[in-house]
Amino acid sequence: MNAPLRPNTLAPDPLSITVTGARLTYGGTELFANLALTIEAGITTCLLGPSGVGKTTLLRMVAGLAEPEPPTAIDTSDGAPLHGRVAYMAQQDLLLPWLTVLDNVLLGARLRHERRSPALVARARALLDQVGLAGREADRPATLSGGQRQRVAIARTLMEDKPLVLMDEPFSALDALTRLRLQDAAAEALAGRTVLMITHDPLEALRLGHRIHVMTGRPATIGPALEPPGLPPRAVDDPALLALQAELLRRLAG
Amino acid sequence: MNAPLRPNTLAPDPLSITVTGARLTYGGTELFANLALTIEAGITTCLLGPSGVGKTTLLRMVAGLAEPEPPTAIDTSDGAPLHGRVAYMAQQDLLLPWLTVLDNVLLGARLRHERRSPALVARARALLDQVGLAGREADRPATLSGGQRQRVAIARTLMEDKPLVLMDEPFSALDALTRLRLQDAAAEALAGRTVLMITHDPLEALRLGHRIHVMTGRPATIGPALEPPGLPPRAVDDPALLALQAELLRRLAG
Amino acid sequence: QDKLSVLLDWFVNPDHAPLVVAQEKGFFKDVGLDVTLTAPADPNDPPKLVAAGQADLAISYQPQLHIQVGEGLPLVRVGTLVSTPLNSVVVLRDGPVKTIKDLKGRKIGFSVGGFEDALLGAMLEKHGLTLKDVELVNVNFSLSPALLAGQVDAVVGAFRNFELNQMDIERHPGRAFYPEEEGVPAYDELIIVAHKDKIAGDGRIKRFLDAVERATLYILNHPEEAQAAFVKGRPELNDDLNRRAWADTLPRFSHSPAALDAARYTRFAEFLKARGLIKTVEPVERYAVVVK
Amino acid sequence: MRLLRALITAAVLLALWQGVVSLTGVPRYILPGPLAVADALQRQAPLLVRHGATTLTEILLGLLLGVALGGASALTLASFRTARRWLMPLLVVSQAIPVFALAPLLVLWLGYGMASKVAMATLVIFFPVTTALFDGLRRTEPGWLDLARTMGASRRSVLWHIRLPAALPAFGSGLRVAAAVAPIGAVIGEWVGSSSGLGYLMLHANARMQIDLLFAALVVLGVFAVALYAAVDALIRRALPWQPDTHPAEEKD
Amino acid sequence: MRLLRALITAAVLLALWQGVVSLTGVPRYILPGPLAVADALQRQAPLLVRHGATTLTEILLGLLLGVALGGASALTLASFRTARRWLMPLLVVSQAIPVFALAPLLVLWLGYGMASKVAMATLVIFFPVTTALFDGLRRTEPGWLDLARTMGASRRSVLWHIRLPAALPAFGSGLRVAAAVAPIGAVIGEWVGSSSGLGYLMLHANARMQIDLLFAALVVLGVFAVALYAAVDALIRRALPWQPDTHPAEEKD
Ligand SMILES: Nc1ncnc2c1ncn2[C@@H]1O[C@H](COP(=O)(O)OP(=O)(O)OP(=O)(O)O)[C@@H](O)[C@H]1O
Ligand SMILES: Nc1ncnc2c1ncn2[C@@H]1O[C@H](COP(=O)(O)OP(=O)(O)OP(=O)(O)O)[C@@H](O)[C@H]1O
Ligand SMILES: [Mg+2]
Ligand SMILES: [Mg+2]
Repeated sequence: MNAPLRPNTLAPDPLSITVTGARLTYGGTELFANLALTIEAGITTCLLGPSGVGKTTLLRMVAGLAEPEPPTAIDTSDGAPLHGRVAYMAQQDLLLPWLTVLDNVLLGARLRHERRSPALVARARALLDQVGLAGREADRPATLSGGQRQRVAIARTLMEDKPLVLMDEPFSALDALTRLRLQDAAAEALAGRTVLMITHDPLEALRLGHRIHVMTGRPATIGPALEPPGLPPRAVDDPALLALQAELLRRLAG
Repeated sequence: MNAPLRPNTLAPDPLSITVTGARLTYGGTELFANLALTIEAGITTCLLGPSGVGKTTLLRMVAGLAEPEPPTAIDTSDGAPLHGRVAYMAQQDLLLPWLTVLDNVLLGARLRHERRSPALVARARALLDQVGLAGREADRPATLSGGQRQRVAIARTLMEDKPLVLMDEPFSALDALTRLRLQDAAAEALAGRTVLMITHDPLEALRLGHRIHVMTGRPATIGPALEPPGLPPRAVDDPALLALQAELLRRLAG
Repeated sequence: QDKLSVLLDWFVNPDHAPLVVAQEKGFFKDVGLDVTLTAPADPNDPPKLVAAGQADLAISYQPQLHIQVGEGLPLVRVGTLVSTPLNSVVVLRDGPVKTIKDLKGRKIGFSVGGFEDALLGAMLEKHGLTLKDVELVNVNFSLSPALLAGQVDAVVGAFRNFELNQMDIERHPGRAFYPEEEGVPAYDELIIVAHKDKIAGDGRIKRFLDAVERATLYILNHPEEAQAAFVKGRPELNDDLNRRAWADTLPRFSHSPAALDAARYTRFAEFLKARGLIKTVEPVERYAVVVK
Repeated sequence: MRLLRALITAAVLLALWQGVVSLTGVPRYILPGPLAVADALQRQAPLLVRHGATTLTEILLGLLLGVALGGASALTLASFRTARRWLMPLLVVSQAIPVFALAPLLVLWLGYGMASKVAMATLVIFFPVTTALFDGLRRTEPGWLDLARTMGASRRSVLWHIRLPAALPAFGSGLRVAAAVAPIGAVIGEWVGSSSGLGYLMLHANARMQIDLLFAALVVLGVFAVALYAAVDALIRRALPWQPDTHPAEEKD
Repeated sequence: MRLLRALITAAVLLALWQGVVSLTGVPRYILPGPLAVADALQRQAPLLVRHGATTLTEILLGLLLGVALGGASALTLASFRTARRWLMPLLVVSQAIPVFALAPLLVLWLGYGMASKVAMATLVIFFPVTTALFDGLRRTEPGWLDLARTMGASRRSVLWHIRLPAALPAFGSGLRVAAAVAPIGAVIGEWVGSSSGLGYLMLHANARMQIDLLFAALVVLGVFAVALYAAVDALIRRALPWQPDTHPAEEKD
């Protein structure tokens, strides 16, 4: 049952991304100036920070969707541009209302004019099953609950088979149990891939992140990485995590 | 600074609502049948449940927005209809893009053709300050981050001065610290009022709820109320809460 | 059978009787012609289209021919359908206007034909008035309604065989002032024009005119049968108005459609030049011929 | 129920019409009463049917062509900035040119047959469809565009799979206008020159003061317009089930 | 930059026009070349200015009235289910009635002055504006309506504060169409009966075979249309800053 979440192509050498000297202003306010962040290859980096600090903007900048100002530099380890190598899950679900749930999951293939092969469809169905939406393939997004919509968006992101995965609060609309289940599934599916994930839940960051950064201040800066022991997904009741949670909250208050 | 959150009119006798025999089907599937729930007067009732179980639908039904089927009965303690006595915060922020942040908070007054008195505006500004958005009054929603939008929606809901308050995952897009702060503010502002709040976070329910219900199954049923000791807002590090959290998770697992 | 396309000046009406009767009675077929008659919505279009080679012949008006030739259209008159003016100035019989003089200070409706103001100007001048003494209003093609409804006090451009009958039927009889009696030289109202460069050696035109002549005489000799042929397949033409117009039009058809009175054309050209509508008076043979 | 409503509407209209005629005393050669028109409708039924058939064909062909061309040009405008910059003024100018100026040209190029009428109907329909769709294509939710961009979609693919479906409701709005103005387009085309069709019949009747026949033809034209509009409206609702259609007056409160 | 582009557009148009004239060999009394028209424009400038001023006044008044009436009727349609059911067919029929059938009536009631022309322009503009706004009013995000309902908003208040602002972009789309068709409305009005205006001038020039003057008047009319469209477009963008306007061809990829 877990197999379909694992990409069926051999992943290329994982990619690392370095952001340096990043600068971005909105209407005169410097959101960040001279911000630096390294997204290490093949692991999950979690980003926490107070609401409105600029996490989404940073993610969009890496995805090529927000226009940074000089002297911003975004470098990849292989030197090639990032365009076309990113899977991006936004803070809103962004489901297309006219497509069925299944077609929303297959959107990437449709947009790239890829053949809708039976294997592809089977993988999409398996992903939907994994996120607990088996049987809803033919429904339209308007008939889904908030959490169900978010799960379709997760499936759509996992469907994209890209070296860099950017996720903006992917589990925010899910109940505690579904969330745990999907954290596990995502961790497994994204193992070996370079992931940058924004979350508001310190425990979630501690479960899933190899490295955890906290972003604070205006202009915002990114603190040093916290590297919890052990491999994700870590157990929720690990006492070490609880100690680190207090540390994270302290940094957040920073 | 906290004063403005407290309604400046004398609250009438708090209202309790009893839902009995509730039945609602979507396209042949019974979402719930013969569901019963009492929303006790003057306290906060929290509702948890797996994604897609029907929490939002139930809330909308109470708000008069979803059409239930017979033999559903929604009774109020004073026998008068609920219409016009509900403050409703939906799962999406539903900010109007053409209004400024301040005008969005003042939407209710505008829609009811109430005079935009200086006192009213001052209260709206104070609420915005309370949710951490002082200085953003004149901005449009499009320039806000996800969490900032949600905070405007919270301010708008608190601005409405109604006996029954319905909130659907009001803090889902907020970081841990902002969330704690706003939980406290909301608990204070809503003290003595009848509140039904949907949340996915068991700890949040335990902090804020006088009574906590878990909704599970299809057709969904509502379990017995869990009544944590002490008065909300309870401290996060209360060890009693952690024990109850495990109990809640067990109930959620159904 | 040679094909021949003919553009009418307006929708089929009794003015076109010789053409329609020739068609219905097979006179065109008898001279080896397969004629199509097409009605335009704007009477100004047919000469342009003949000049552009879109049709072989067009029904037009003599005053317009002078203007068109003056503007450089390669047109030439080859035949005459109606050899008197039909145009007239019409007022309500029981209205305040009894003579042209009474038009002073009044509203006059016209349907733009390009020549009505010149015609009216000449008529007014004979009575000591000028165009400045009246207000001209374009009423498009609603001449009699505008007059009957009292929107204007007179109309110019009304056809004596048509609008007068129309008003009579509506029980508001009209009074006509005839231009040729009020200082405007007589002219041919309806003529047949062709492209200047295409008539040489085109035997079809001569045969066409022969058939039209034959039809005209047939109408004079057998008015009843001709009328029946005219409304055959055009039931909408079989009403009181058209029957009356038919009777009033009969005497005005040219009995010799191919014949040309060159002096009459020169006289009229000089009139138009005097009114400023054309710049030069060209020799008649440049724009009106007798087809051999 | 709907039929009943339609009948009542018609009855009220007729009553209003009769009222205007009776009250203002409009002479019948300007506005005949409904009875006279009903009589003409009945007497001239075969004529109306014959000419109506011609016009209906032109309307439908014009609608087809106009919508196709309008859709294509909106897509072109949306695809190429260059096209937008240079073509838009051209389109706008095309709306301001009265037919009669074009008539000889149309006849010159298309002849007196059906082509010139279909061309006119097309021209009339073309602009509302183009603007509506183009406007819709411009108003796409930016989040969807961002998503598509990260998915490596080409501009054409975004246009086709995101912008176009998102613009369909706006397109529908343009279609409704097109359906309502198509009949007048065909009639204007018939004024260019024709030997059949309701436009021809009307000019004809007008020139002969058969105003009752003119109004009978108008009634037929009105029926066409309403029927077309209703059909297009139903079609649009069917085709866009995901589209919120919240009839304001049906709200409860 | 924009001016330059406009100039180049004009130049390209002229070149195209000249091309058509040269290639197809259309005779000049059907389609005169740009040079002849430019000459007429210059020679007849005072005449064109005088008649153009009349027409421009009619256009602007018609636009004002048409937009006001269209907006009001869309709001009425949206407010009352009854209005929607009974009035919509009427509106549709009103679009299918050719002017010339109405002309005598219009003149009878409004006279030959400016009123009848303004009425025609209004009629032409009215429908696109009504449909566009009405369609926009129907497509409101249901969540907003729910919210307003719980806030105890009356139906009228919802219409005014939620539906209407949400429908403004759609209304803008209708306005654009209206701006483009307003000139033809005024010209048609002038054909109904007039003693000045570009429509009058055109009829006159056509009858006198002064086709160069006719086309010069057309050029002026075209300039009016483009200027109006541009002005309305700019106005709409200004008035709706919150409205996503994502020009498809400006995307990077
Ligand atoms: N308009 C609709 N048509 C059909 N089914 C619907 C519709 N709206 C909701 N549903 C279904 O009803 C169920 C309950 O939805 P609801 O939004 O109440 O869930 P929820 O408990 O709030 O979930 P979440 O925590 O994800 O928000 C879901 O399975 C959903 O698919
Ligand atoms: N288009 C815009 N114009 C102006 N300001 C903007 C715009 N978009 C974002 N901002 C501002 O930039 C700041 C950062 O926004 P961003 O969405 O990156 O925050 P975030 O860290 O993701 O917050 P959240 O956790 O609430 O999602 C916010 O203060 C926001 O108001
Ligand atoms: Mg964010
Ligand atoms: Mg929900």
